[in-house]
Amino acid sequence: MIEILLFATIKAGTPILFATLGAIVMERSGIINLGIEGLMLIGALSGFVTALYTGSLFLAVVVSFFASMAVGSIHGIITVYLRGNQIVSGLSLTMFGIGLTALFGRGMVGKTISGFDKFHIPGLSKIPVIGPALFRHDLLVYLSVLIVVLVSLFFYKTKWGLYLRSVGENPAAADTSGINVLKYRMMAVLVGSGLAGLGGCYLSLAYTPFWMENMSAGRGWIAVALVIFAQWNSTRALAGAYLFGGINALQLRMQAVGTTISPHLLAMLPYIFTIIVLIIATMRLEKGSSPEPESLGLPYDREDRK
Amino acid sequence: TNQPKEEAKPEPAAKAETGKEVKAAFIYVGPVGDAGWTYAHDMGRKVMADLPFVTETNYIESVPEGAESTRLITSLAQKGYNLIFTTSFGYMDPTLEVANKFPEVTFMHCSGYKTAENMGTYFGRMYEPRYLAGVVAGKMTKSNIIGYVAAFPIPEVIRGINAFTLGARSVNPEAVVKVVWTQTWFDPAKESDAAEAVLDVGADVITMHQDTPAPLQAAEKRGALAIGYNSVMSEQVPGAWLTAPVWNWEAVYTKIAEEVHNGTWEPSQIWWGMEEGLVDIAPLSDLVPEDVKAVVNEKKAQIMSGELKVFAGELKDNKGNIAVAAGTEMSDGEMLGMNFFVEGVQGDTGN
Amino acid sequence: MIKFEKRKSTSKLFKTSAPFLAVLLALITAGFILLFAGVNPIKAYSGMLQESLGSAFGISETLLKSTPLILTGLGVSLAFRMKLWNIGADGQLHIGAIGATWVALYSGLQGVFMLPAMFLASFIMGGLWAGVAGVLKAKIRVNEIIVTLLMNYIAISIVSFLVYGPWKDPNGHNFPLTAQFADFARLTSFFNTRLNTGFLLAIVLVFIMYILMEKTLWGYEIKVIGNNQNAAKYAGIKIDRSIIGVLFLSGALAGVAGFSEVAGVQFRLQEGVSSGYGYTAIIVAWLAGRSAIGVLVVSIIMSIILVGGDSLQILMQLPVAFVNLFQGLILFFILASEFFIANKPVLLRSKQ
Amino acid sequence: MKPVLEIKKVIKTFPGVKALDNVSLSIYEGEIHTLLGENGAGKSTLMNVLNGLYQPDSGEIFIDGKENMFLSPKDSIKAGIGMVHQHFMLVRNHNVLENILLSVEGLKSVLNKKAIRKQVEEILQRFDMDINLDEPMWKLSIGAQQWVELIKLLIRDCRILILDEPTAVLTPQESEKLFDFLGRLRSEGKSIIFISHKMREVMALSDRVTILKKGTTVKELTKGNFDEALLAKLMIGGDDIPKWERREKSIGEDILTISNLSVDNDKGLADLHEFSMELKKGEILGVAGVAGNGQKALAEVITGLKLPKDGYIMLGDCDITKACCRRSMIAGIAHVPEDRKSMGIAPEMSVDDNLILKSYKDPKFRKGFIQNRKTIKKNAERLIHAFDIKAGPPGNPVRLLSGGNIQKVIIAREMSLEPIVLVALYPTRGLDIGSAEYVHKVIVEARAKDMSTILISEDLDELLKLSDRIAVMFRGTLTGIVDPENTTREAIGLLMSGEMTG
Ligand SMILES: Nc1ncnc2c1ncn2[C@@H]1O[C@H](COP(=O)(O)OP(=O)(O)OP(=O)(O)O)[C@@H](O)[C@H]1O
Ligand SMILES: Nc1ncnc2c1ncn2[C@@H]1O[C@H](COP(=O)(O)OP(=O)(O)OP(=O)(O)O)[C@@H](O)[C@H]1O
Ligand SMILES: [Mg+2]
Ligand SMILES: [Mg+2]
Repeated sequence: MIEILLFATIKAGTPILFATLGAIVMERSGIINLGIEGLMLIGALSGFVTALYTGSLFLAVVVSFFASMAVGSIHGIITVYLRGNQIVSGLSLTMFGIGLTALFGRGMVGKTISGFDKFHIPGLSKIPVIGPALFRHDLLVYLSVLIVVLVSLFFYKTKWGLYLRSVGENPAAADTSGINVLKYRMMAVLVGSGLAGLGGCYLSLAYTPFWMENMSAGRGWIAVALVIFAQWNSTRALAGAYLFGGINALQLRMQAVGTTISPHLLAMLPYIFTIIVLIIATMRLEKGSSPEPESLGLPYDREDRK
Repeated sequence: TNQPKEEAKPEPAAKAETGKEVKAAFIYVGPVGDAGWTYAHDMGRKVMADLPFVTETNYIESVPEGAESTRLITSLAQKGYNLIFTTSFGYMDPTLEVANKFPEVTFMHCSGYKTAENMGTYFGRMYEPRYLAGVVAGKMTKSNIIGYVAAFPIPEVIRGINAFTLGARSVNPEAVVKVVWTQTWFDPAKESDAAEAVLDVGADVITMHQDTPAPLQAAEKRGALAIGYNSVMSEQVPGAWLTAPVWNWEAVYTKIAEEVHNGTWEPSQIWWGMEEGLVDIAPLSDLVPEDVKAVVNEKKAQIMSGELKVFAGELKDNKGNIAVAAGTEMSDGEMLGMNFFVEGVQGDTGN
Repeated sequence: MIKFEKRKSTSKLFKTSAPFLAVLLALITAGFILLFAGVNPIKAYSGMLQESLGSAFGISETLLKSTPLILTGLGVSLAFRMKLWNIGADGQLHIGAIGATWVALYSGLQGVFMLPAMFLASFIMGGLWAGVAGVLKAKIRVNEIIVTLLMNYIAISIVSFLVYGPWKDPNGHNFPLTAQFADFARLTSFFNTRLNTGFLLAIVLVFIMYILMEKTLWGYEIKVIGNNQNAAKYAGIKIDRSIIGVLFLSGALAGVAGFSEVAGVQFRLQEGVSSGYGYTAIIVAWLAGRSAIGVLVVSIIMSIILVGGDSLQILMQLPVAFVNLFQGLILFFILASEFFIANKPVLLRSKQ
Repeated sequence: MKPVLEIKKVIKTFPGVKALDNVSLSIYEGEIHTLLGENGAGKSTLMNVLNGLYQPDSGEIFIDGKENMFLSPKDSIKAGIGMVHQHFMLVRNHNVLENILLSVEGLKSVLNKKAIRKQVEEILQRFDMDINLDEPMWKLSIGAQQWVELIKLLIRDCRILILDEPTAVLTPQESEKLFDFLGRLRSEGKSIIFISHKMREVMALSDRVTILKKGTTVKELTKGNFDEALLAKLMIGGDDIPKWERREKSIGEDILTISNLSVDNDKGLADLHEFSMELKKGEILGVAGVAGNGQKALAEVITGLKLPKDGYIMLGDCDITKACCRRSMIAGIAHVPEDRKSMGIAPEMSVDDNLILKSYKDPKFRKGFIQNRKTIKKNAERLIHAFDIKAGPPGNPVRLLSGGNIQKVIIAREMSLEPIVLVALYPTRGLDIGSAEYVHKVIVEARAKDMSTILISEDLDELLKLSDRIAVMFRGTLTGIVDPENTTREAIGLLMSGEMTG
């Protein structure tokens, strides 16, 4: 049972993980994006359409990444270059994404593709318990974990990561060091949007191989919350997404084995747990330190003085 | 797959000149692209729109239930639509409220129980084909565990689960139906998770009351069998598809439109079954053996003739109490408010 | 290379007319999208205005819709003043509705005490709900965005639990609705429309909040804390207490929105009490610049757009998806035009 | 000789202000060129233009005679210009090394932290500095942060170095170290633009001085042609330097008694250790000491920002050991904080509102719960006039004021409390002579009315000029109290380094 639960946990956590990683990349550069939900839908639809017409899942993933990026660029232009309010822009992006995908997705309703198959990693998948739980997923799951590692390495081992983090913390400091703040922020929004899109395409390519309006069903919002939960750290994001997915998987399984707890109360569990874990994590923070990028949400205007 | 079925299309009504022109509008609870409930209604609307005396049809999608809908229904009535269908339970009070203000407009509310001079209700006895779907499942399951992925514990859903279970146990007393609530009408990922959860505890047939095919696809992937809902989805899950209880809303819509056109409309509570063609069981797929098909056809005939009543005593609820005494049957009112699980269902009604 | 630089002339007239100019620019640009969709924008806009303001019914519905927006918008604005993000107005609204419903159905109160008691219950319950985030923020610095956001889902589940379970109307055919409220538990409506005293209550609260935020000592303290916590501490302001107080009041206002919805419009509790008002409130609060009067104005404008948006579906036969898209675009253009109003392009030549 | 850098007729306007009005400036190879000017004269603005941060409206910049236009700091860096900004350009949440990495040129794609750590450690050694490179920036003292800024500049190879008031937060000893090094750079042929309000430094360092007033160049003078008086006169122009005189007066009884006070910091180490001291009525008690030796903690416990671990503080008969900020204010203690922008003001709020930050609950300023806007405005008008604050248009957020004027707002507010004891930390840091003298005048005049002052400063000149007694601190303890009339800078210096004497 435990391996089944773990397996379901990872599966349920993966779309949220992609989206959370995307949001982390953006927020690290100082840009909040409440449009993740919209971007996930863009990713879901564009990936699905590509798979449907070309039959290539690889191409579908690539297209969904770039399509979300293209739509995310609206948020980028407005918040980075036009210094518009990030909250309003993000919320607008969600509306825009929901509308756009619903409009263009009409013809896709009822169509289906053959989505990602499970890929058993040779050798590893044979290990008892761990094998079935961890090493028999579809390729996108492995990709998400790879991205967790890459994001971590990028932030702490590369020069661009350092620059990106600086841009989110103190853009003036970065600027005076010769770093192009706006370019870095825009890039972060683009890449982050692409990652959020992958979260969406996981839903339509691996989870349930079809398209449906609004199929992200609020996962974008959970991702926004998990960024804070993860303290802007990609490894913690993995933990958060899996925690969230895991409690959900658990609550459905409790029903399946015949618990008589009200399903409405069970539905609250993931949220309650996330809050509790967040409280514990916050209490463990060093006094005076804050994991939040200092300039998060603030537009950068070179000639403005604070 | 979701094309309106040709044979369901009624004869075009004659002589458009004699009666009233019909301008009909619909209030939908979901988007027409939901692949489920709203999609099925919209198919019905399209058929109705082809009637010669129907000059215009219109719809508003994704209307929240409750207060918001009052405004939209009013707005439609003000704009000259003389036949308004509201297609979800939550629109009951708003529809009534607006109906009282627009006596010259005909209102039809789907699935409720309140009526007025100019407001009737309509719904289908979906429990009849559900029962038959249960028969198929009962015959097909090997593990005797059937998974039922359901949205919310409202009477309509509970009734479906019960009818399904009764059908299954009528041919296989060992069968149990495990219910998992998702608390959502359209969240494909969660619904597929819910299906996985019952598959993990041994279910080999999955059915659902949701507006997406997700639970069925989860079943197919795991080599289990699938029974759908709303409409035929055999192309989406070719390897698992057995059948589905389906809606043919055009049956009601064309009939009402004709009545309004002819001036014969009267407020009534339409609750049609397979007999009237509003609900049906979709053709059984090739995965279903002939002998099972025969049983289903036989039972279908019995239901349509009134010989077989789904909710007739003696029925026990799943806590062992007698819910319907032997020799009696549930009234329509009781069925409409059904609130318990019958014996053989494993789950919580959320009350 | 083109660079934008701040316009130096900032006349009073220009400053006050800028937001309207922004909306105008947005409408012009969005008009092209409408054209692209095959719809005459002039017709679409006049249809929208007709729908929302063209009749007594339209106006009453627009004001009715603005009521929960005003109340939640006020709450969100108050919190924003202290740089606290209350993304949980939706949940607080639900909890307020629960409080009001409990009083209406189960308190046994009668007559004139009923409505004030319902108001108080929604106020306190909404406040306590948000107060949880306040206490967590004040005492252990837990980020309030995530707490308020996640508590939305919990609040919605509680409403479901109640209406499916213990509070289900025994005569309601087991549908997930509570019983309807008695007449004395309903707000009075005007002129045979649905517009009711809830709207007046919202207006009164706008003025109370205006005074509180702009004129009182507490309003001053809130501004200082929002501006610079160190300075607030240095000035001897009790920051923790204010954080809890502000989130309490913020949630209480959203809770009152729940009261006005159940007592003024729905007369019972059911799922979906709010159609996302708490989220729209965030947009409202920002566009209003966090001022109470601004919230009133922006809420009404938002309602005009939302109610008017119906006509896009009804008259222009555009799918609801397009309406979403359109609203998103309008906001994008408002944001963008704000920039072009504040800045002018200049040409720069690099001489390297 | 041709100038390496030439600025011609630069104009820069901000909404409502003409910050630079036809400024021209030439910098030659191997010189230290000082920019002198009142607060708000446009020095930083000019340097920010050179840094590529601000775009001038018009004007030209020549590097080696070639016209050059900086669209961003990147262009300026490319041209060999490096700058230490007046306000720190540091990432608080990053550690020291990461902050330094930011300005390393040609950083490898995959960070080569080790190599750079070595390089930085060498620089640190050269200056005999002890900074932990893995410490997050926010934990560093202001002085240490300034050094990180300097290291960021030094680690990159620049031909023209701009130092905008680098010494404002350095100790005299640290400044000396910096000057030595600047001298060495000069001899290597580098050009240095230096900004400071401290005349002693200007005199000691400058090869040439350019004086800026209200955005225009007033005068350029070469070494030998200027003295302190002349510079001050040119800088202030027609304005008068406020005049004040410290009259002898009899010092009263003890008003503030600090006994055996111990305070721990966040890391659990002692900031103050069994510290005892008395302040007398009407006395100005200077506190000298290298930054980080407990002066800040001392100020914080007295003003209620921090709780002591042990010991007590009495103000007259009133025990204020455990008093919070508000209680200590009510008891009669005013506080001019060290970090004016991050603690002293609410930046977005108006000058009026900032002037009542401490006294907003005073019955004068309210009617019940409602603020009395009339008296608040009157209060502001009175203080703005009395302290000659350039506050800009009414309702102007205080953040738009110059540093000097922000400091005046704070001092005006604190003095308006009519305190018994004023705790002032570095009150003239970054102020021009005019403003600094003004602050001194205010303090001395209040002394005449029996206000006592604890004046914490690193500027020995200031301490010697103002104080009745000077207490010297080292590692959280008192190393001695000296009489300014009978001591030398050297003697104080010894005490500051922990040498115990009488
Ligand atoms: N970012 C800005 N936005 C608007 N105005 C500015 C800005 N920066 C500087 N100014 C203006 O520039 C003028 C000069 O300011 P600057 O900072 O150059 O003075 P300064 O000579 O450096 O003073 P100090 O000696 O106090 O450092 C001021 O009058 C101010 O109006
Ligand atoms: N953004 C601005 N807009 C308008 N006026 C400004 C602005 N910034 C500064 N000023 C004005 O410019 C003058 C000097 O400002 P500035 O900040 O350059 O002085 P400063 O002493 O250098 O300050 P700091 O010590 O903070 O650098 C003041 O009169 C102030 O009112
Ligand atoms: Mg300066
Ligand atoms: Mg300056």
